[in-house]
Amino acid sequence: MAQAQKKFLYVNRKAPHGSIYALESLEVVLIGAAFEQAVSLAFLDDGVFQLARGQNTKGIGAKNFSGTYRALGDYDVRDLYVERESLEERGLSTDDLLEITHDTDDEEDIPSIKIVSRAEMADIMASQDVILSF
Amino acid sequence: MAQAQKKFLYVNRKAPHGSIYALESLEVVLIGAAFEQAVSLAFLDDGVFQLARGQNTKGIGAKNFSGTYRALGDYDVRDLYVERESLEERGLSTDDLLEITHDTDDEEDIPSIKIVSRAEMADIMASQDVILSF
Amino acid sequence: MKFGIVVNEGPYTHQASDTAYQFAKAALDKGHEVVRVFFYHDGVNNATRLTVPPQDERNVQRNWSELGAKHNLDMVVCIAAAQRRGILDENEAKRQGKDANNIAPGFRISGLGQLIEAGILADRLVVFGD
Amino acid sequence: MKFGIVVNEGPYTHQASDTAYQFAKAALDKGHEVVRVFFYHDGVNNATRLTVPPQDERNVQRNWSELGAKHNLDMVVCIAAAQRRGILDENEAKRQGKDANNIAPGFRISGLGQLIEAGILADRLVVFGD
Amino acid sequence: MSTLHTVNKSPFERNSLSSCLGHCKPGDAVLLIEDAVVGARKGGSFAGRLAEAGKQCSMYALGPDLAARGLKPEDMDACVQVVDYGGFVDLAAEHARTQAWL
Amino acid sequence: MSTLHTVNKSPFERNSLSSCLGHCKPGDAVLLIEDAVVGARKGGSFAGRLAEAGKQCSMYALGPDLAARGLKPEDMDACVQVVDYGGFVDLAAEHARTQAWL
Repeated sequence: MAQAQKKFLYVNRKAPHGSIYALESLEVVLIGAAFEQAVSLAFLDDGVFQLARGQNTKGIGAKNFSGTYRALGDYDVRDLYVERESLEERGLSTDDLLEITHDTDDEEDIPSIKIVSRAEMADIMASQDVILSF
Repeated sequence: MAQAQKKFLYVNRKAPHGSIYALESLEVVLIGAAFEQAVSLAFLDDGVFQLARGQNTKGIGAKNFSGTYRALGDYDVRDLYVERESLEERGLSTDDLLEITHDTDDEEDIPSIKIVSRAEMADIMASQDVILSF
Repeated sequence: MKFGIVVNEGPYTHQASDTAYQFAKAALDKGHEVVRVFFYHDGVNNATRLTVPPQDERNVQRNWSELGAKHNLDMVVCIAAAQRRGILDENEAKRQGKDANNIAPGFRISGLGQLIEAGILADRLVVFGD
Repeated sequence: MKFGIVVNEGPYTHQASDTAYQFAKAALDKGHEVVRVFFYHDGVNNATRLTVPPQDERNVQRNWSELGAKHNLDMVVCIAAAQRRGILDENEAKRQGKDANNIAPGFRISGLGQLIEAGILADRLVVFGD
Repeated sequence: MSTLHTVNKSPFERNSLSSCLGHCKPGDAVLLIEDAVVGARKGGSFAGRLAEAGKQCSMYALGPDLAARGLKPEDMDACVQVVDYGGFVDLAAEHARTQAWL
Repeated sequence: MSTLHTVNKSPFERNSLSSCLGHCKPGDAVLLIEDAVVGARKGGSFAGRLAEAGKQCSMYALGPDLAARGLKPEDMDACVQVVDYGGFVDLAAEHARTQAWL
């Protein structure tokens, strides 16, 4: 008998490029998509910088993987929760974030990023089966 | 011609045992003692816990190297500066610290730990030739 | 109960691997099952057999290898993370044209899917990192 | 001016090694001298020749090896830190009874005294870490 | 169904414990491990924040990590209960999920 | 003789920038590299602290690290000057010593 679907949450709290956690977290998400579990991503604290628009890594010599977030919809990863308080503390607004969308059978270009409050983020975390942090 | 003596400061800002930096910093100090430079150690922020009395690492399975600080006098390392504000923020007092002493030609058991203010610590840092942080 | 364990940091530099090891041992002592230990990020560095720690220090790799042998643990090293950091078994070394390998006994190299699978199989997934 | 450079973290996981590399390159481009690059703590992991990073990523070890060859840099790996983390050259592997070694071209294994010496020889010592 | 939160860094050095407490739900447990235990010391500037959070969540610290840093159970803020690795396993089993604040 | 201080972690995540600013002397320079550059963003909760410190010390941020995190020079607090790796080398040479706040 097939195992019941589980709810997986990937928690991203670190800025990109200073360490590899953002990139290697994204690699898990891409591989994990094949397992047909219920997947969400949480971006809070400095993790919100992972979704910053206009990243250019040429100068530091590292790979710019920020484009991959925009492809998540193709992997049926549709729920990217971004914490409002984390944005505000860092002087960021939604205009500073990548445009990330997905399609459903009925509709195209549905925004994948959902801005949530800290309290809502806590509720999202509390409703998961598996929480992966890196 | 021999190189002039330089002033080396080892800056310790991290708690012991959670990471190896405290231990591997101490290993540099011990080796460095043979080079007959002017050596001081600074303990600030969580680095003050490196000098905590009564460390017992049996339970975590790691090496208890805190005894080695007490041997620094034998290596002619005599100046361990500990920042007062860092102690206070962490609920520590000098009674919580190891007793570390050294001998000179004239005198025995001179305390090696000097409690200094943040401003004094800044002055000490600003008077060095080489600052090693780990 | 079934536990899955994730180790994100290498030996000695961070306590994560030690804490994970103590947790695994305590869980097994209590009669729980450890369905998999997954080594990711720098955690793959726990799996090299080339470490020579000082004689008066713990041997993190050997601790894992021995615990794995005693309890027949499935200790998986992420292949992508291992390639970035230079942890290879004989097959991988051959496939990549490298002249040496360094994997320690009891570890196997496999894909990231094994991490997701651990999350599915285990009742609780516990992550240790920096 | 004479620079000494200290690298405290391994490749990929932290940016420290990349920043140190860019700093070294920029210093050399400006006509400064780099008297030594000292790899300490997890920094020793920059010196394994067994890494196989993805093709679309930088190769940190190769960057260092090439910069070292071009400018005849003295790239020293701390022996004590290397033993803890499994970085060995042929001599060390033989001495420790290990069946493989993994050091990359251009790096040499030596003692911590080389770090102190770098501090003495250099006009400026610059440290990169976590 | 409640969560076991683990925090392994000092709140004087990193924001992980602070972020954890900001996302705890009533009935959750917070376990301080590794360097995080230094945050629970009585008289430290973080103890008040912990005690406040302790009204809604249970606070634990890993005994072996306390001992390694020279801290005695009686040095800890009163809201903190000390457990060993077996107690850590029990907490992980008792709560529906574990969230590591890395 | 002044000091170049380097800080490589975000002030939202770690205390290293805060500790650095608490130990800076007038005439010193502070260079934000790697993840630390996010602390200098205009409108962020750390910008005021930086601007205050900037009255006594010179504040710099590494341009390649800004770009990598999607930050433009004009997003930065006015007290911060942007330099490249060559500028980093110049700063290290101009000051008597470099202190890395790791």
